[in-house]
Amino acid sequence: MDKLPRWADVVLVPLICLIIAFVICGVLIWGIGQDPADALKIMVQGSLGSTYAWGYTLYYATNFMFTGLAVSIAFQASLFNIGGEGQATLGGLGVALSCLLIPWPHWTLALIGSIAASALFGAAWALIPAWLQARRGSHIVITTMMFNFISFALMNYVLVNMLRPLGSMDPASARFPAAVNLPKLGDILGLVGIPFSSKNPANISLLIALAAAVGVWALMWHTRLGYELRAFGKSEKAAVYAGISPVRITLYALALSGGLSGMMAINAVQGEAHRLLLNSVEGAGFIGIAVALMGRNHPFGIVLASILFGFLYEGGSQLALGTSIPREVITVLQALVILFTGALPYMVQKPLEHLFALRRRTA
Amino acid sequence: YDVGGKNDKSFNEAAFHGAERWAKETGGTYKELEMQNEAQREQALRQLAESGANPIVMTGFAFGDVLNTVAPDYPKTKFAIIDMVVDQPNVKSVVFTEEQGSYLAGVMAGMASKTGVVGFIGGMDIPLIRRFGCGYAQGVKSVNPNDTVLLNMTGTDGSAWNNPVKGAEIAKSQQSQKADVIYAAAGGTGVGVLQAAADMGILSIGVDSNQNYLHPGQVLTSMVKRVDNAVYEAFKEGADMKPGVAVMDLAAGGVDVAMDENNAKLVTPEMQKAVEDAAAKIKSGELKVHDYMSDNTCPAGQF
Amino acid sequence: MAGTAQTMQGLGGGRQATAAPSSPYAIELKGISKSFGPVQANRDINIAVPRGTIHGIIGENGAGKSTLMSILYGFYKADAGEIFVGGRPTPIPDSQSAIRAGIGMVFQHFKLVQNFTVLENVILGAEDGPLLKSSLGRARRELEALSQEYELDVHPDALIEDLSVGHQQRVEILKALYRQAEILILDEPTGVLTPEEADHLFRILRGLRDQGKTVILITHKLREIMETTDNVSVMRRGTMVATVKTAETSPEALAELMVGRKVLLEVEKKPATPGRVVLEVEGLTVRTDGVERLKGVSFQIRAGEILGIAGVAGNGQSELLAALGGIASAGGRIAMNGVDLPLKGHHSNGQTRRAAGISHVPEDRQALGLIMDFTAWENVAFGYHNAPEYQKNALLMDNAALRADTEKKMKTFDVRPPIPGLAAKSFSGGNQQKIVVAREIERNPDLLLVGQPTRGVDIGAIEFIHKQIVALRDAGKAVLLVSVELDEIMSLSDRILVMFDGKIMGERDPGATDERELGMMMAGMTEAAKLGKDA
Amino acid sequence: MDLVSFLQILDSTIRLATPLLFACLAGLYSERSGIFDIGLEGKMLVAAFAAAAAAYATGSVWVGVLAGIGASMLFAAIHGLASITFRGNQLISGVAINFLASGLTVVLGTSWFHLGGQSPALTGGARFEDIVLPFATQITTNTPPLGLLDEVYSRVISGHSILVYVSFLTVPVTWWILYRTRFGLRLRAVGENPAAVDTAGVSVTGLRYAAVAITGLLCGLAGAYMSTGLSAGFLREMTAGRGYIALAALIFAKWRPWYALMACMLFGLLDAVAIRFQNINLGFVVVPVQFTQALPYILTVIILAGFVGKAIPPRAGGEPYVKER
Ligand SMILES: Nc1ncnc2c1ncn2[C@@H]1O[C@H](COP(=O)(O)OP(=O)(O)OP(=O)(O)O)[C@@H](O)[C@H]1O
Ligand SMILES: Nc1ncnc2c1ncn2[C@@H]1O[C@H](COP(=O)(O)OP(=O)(O)OP(=O)(O)O)[C@@H](O)[C@H]1O
Ligand SMILES: [Mg+2]
Ligand SMILES: [Mg+2]
Repeated sequence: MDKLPRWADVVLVPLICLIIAFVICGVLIWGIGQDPADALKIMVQGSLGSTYAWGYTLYYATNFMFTGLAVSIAFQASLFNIGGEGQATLGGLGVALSCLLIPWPHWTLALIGSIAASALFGAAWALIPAWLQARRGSHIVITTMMFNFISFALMNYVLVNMLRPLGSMDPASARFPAAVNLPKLGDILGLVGIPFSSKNPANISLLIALAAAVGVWALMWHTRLGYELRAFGKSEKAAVYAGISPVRITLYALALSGGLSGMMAINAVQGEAHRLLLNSVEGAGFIGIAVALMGRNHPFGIVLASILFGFLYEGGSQLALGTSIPREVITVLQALVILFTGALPYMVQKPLEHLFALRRRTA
Repeated sequence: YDVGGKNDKSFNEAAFHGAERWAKETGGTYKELEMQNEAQREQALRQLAESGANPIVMTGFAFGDVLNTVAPDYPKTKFAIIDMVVDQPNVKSVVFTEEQGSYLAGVMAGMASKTGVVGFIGGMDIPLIRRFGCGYAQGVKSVNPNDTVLLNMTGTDGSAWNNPVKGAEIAKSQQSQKADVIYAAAGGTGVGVLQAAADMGILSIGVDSNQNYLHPGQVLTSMVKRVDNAVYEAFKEGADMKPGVAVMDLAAGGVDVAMDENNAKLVTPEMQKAVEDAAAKIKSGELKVHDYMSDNTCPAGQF
Repeated sequence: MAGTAQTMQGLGGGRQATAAPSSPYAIELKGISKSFGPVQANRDINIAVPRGTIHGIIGENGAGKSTLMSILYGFYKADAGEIFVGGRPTPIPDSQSAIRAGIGMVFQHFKLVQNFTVLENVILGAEDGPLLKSSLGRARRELEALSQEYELDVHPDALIEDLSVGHQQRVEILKALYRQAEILILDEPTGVLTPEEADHLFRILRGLRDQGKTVILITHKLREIMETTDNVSVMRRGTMVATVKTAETSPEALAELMVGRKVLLEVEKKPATPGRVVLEVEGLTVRTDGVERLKGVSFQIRAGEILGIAGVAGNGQSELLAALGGIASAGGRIAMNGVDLPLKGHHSNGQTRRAAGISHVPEDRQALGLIMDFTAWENVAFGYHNAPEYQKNALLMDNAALRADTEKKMKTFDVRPPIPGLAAKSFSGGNQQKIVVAREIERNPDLLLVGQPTRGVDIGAIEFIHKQIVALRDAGKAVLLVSVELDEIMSLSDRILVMFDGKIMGERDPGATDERELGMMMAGMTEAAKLGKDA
Repeated sequence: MDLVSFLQILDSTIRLATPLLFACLAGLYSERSGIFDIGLEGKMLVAAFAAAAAAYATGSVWVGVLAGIGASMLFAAIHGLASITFRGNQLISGVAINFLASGLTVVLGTSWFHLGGQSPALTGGARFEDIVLPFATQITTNTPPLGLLDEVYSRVISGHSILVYVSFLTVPVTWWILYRTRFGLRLRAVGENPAAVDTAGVSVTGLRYAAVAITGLLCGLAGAYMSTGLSAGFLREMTAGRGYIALAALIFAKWRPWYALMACMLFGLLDAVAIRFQNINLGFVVVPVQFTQALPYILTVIILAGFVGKAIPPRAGGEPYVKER
């Protein structure tokens, strides 16, 4: 029962888990008659091999950071918000309305507008389930799930019947004016002399996501609200004893959570697509759950997990583009990574503990 | 290919067949990419362009916006896009007149129906699908203006195209409302519709590819959209492809209703004749099938 | 059980050779060791329990008593050592083996399924066959017989969550008896019982012993040890310090063995000097789930006095504390320092009560008083996290100040181990309680509400906590003490109110009453008590 | 609305409710034992796939069902391993299972059938036929009207696949197991307080594995019904979120079997109604189809908010059972 040294716990265990996941996936690839080594090479090169590739990886990671942080905030208050998908969809609507309706003179202002609009729309969409849970006792898991479905229907209606330019085939909004386009990450890094490709969708939203991670960290561990959120999450009874209102905390937690989910749209809608698409969220809301769990609900863990998932996502795209391996192999790989690093670390921890104990004894 | 995958038994699969045919005939090689998300479209296009592929053919309206930004960056590369008009000097836009093909399908449905009620099941309520449905409804009403056309959609999220169980259930619901011919324009969901129709002993109409073979003798026809031809043509033209808009209408053989041994027994001579008449009229311009997309309304049905 | 004076220390170790099927010992443990990570909870423990006796085990909080018993019951696995049952070496890898060996255990924290009936809990794991019907029928009959035999009157169809803790404990005992346990282990059984319930329990235990069963009793209460046990073992910091015959020792000697120093068993306090009225309560009512639990209670507390509330658990004391602490909404009127406080609505909460100068040591420290997963320093802010001294600026909290403050409080209250970064759940119950008491008393409140301040706490800590409460009173503050321990009420309070069925039965002066009278009042017999006194 | 339409909707309700009911009861066993399972969707999907594949390969639907159950139980075993033996996070494991099923079914399907993750259509003995119950009239388009009881019996109760009847039978069976058997007693106990079960000398691990295995079995039936009963073959993602809806129904039902039946029927009914009544013309305004499609979800929210109190999950749910920390 000797404890592992901290570095082994934090670095070695996840690493071994990752390797196991990759090996199993490799066996699967081999099983369907393809070359796993080749596949790995393509994945790594395609997602980390150049700044261009990194751009894509970071673009996806940005989405996951927002949704992952969103899930984690609610989780800290022991509320399982699985409505990230819907909240991000509504956030997209907010961004689109802000970008289309207001003639922003410059992207900086547009960005502020979008942050406000996306957070507001996302938060509002989360607040209804929150209120229902706090006041009416509806189960948050069901209501947020239902609100996902409702948001898809709403988006379908709004895009087809309201925001779609006449005569357009595509159920999507008009393009945003060029003035609101966010600067690419490559352009920003270029300013400080770091060469980084700008032919990819990575944009300034990444910095906002990182700032949000720091913000969430400070909020959770350095503010009264964060303290109350965590206390409530650990024990509702005790929270009431301390004078923390469950209703208030539930509303705050979900508003923050929904707001963060909504802000994902800054990246996907304003940063990349430059218009509102029918499915601009593309499951990032659900991946956010995995990311939050894998990042152990800690903002910095979430940033790392997001990058890992960005890598898997982009590496997977490359795999599908570059080989005849079906793209779903990546879904399998994601599943294995989630399974081993998220749910089975104990399987690795145990033997490692024995190993370390053995070494200590012989030393 | 568009999101939805290569082997969807209809749209994307047709494109694949076109490319295969070209490859077989000419011995040329081509690269194929499948999209799994939105941000990837641009990436894939650029990658193909940079790899020297020429021409690059893409299927699905969703590429339109991206192509608008990518095409100018590769002026030497020729692009062909199916189902969307992109106004760039090096882009050929191939559009199909689905309303015309659907009209013919509607004519057949109207004639085959004994109850005077026919059904339409679309995947998702988007303009393209309304165009299908609207053309179909016009065709039905041309045979008998009092016929009822039931217009249903499967869903509002991605599962709308992959929900055979729901497709079957809608088909059963339409059957219970007396529909005896059902037209499915719903991707993978349509498989469920055709299956349910066959199980219930009523007729169905397939879409995009010829789906008559799925249930021989029970699929009235399929509204085929010759994406394969479009892709084949584009590859054949190669780098000499002429930019501009190519309308693949009935006259150009872009759309049609499939007649083969699988549905031969279902198609009466009168039906055959009515279809041919209507086709002729459409080709000659005598009959104008209203395109939902032109003004977002449909004279024959309500969405 | 008379015998010559004999210390039985190291007894097990010395008699390994005598292990035979006809052993006079029901249980022998030899060389038991157990660590939880870095904590060595048991270190080379030897103990022998003679058959047909009640054997007490005492020790400070965290001494390792519960761990040792859990090993005996197969709940934990020992790192080293051997167990002999009836002289035979008996490995006990799981509770099933323990049950087979005739061992039953009543845990400090009951292992009952809250939303099951008594009957279901009793048969769980001891069913007759795959279908429940016959098991339930047989169990009902046996339960009735057992209940009769041992006066364990428990309704077989009651839900556990509706039972008082005393009754829940009887269910635990019934569970063991139903499994025909020959050896019964009870871990701190009286911590939550009223004096009557405790007396009742001990009658049962003696009855069991007289039938030849063996009882192992863990408790912090020396009086119980002295009255009930035949032998007693003392543990300190994971080791077995001594095993002695009860008849040949004294509470003072045991306390010294336990703590390693002299302990004051009586509370030393000067007479009270009550001042102005601090809290005024008028017609306070509380309903939960549609039942009126508190039925119009009125009283006053003055500065510089300790008002004790005696009563059997479940007679409205918890609701009284909850209403005063802002946890439950209530009817009636309360005024603090002459100012009315809201009793319902969202202004009635723990924050506004604290702002009004009311601190609250709740009855259930683990469920209310602490966030078990939070560190000690986070818990020290619990309820006071809005206090200005814990803020760095308008936005951020000052965690460093909080840690420093915690370190200071841990030192003054002798919390062990004094590590602010340790999670609350990693402290023993007694030390957890010290953290709560430190937090609440150090606010220097005008009124301190205290519920069961020493439940499950060892004598060293009890002594300390009592001293702190008295010191607060002497500093001119008011204290409302709710306890089911009559000893505690009698020795701490300046005035005693007795509660029964949500009402106050009467007030007594601790100097002019006795346990018998209070006990009668707690049972709702005011008139009887008065008559008895008059006569 | 005429009677026949109404009955038709009920008929549709039963079909739509069946996979939900299987999955919901599946979740009930697992969660009653203290193992949260958001991987119902994945298990259904993999079962649907395996059932279709095996039925296609052998031409026997029963082999298909067995294969579906087998695959689902394998996935359940993974979940059990992660959350019971290795004390992993049950939510993470469930999420992983869903991803795994979603990816694996397509990868294997593509590699086996070359149909883009679709299975070939099943015909004849490879799929379930609807059973016409004794005395029921076979309904065709032009069957003359029958008496009310006949109508209900013939249109609603008769004419489903055998698995529909199995699923409805599972409800009383589950109730009986849960409340009338030793296993049920222990199962309920282990989800509320595993320490109580452990100290009563019963293996917590064994009980939980048994529960998870039953979950696998029932999810297997749910998936098999979808690919061999409701449709004739597998299609990628064909479960279309029904596993999550089943989970919602389980919470709605407060983890009780009869309530689960009602919850699943309600979800099925809402779905059937939404299918039947799209594009409602109210005269002055046409209700958009998207609204009717969202209606089941909106109504669920309203019903939850209005009529169902707080749902308290099994108390030990979601936490691995650890004695020593
Ligand atoms: N489950 C556990 N995990 C880790 N450490 C534990 C656990 N249970 C007990 N310990 C540690 O073992 C030591 C002995 O604990 P134990 O509960 O046996 O004490 P005790 O004598 O019963 O105390 P008390 O009088 O408070 O009941 C303590 O220091 C405690 O920290
Ligand atoms: N989960 C745990 N992790 C680490 N240490 C623990 C844990 N639980 C208990 N301990 C340690 O075990 C010791 C005993 O804990 P326990 O709660 O059994 O105390 P106790 O002996 O019952 O004391 P008390 O009489 O104060 O309740 C404590 O010193 C505590 O530090
Ligand atoms: Mg103890
Ligand atoms: Mg204790």
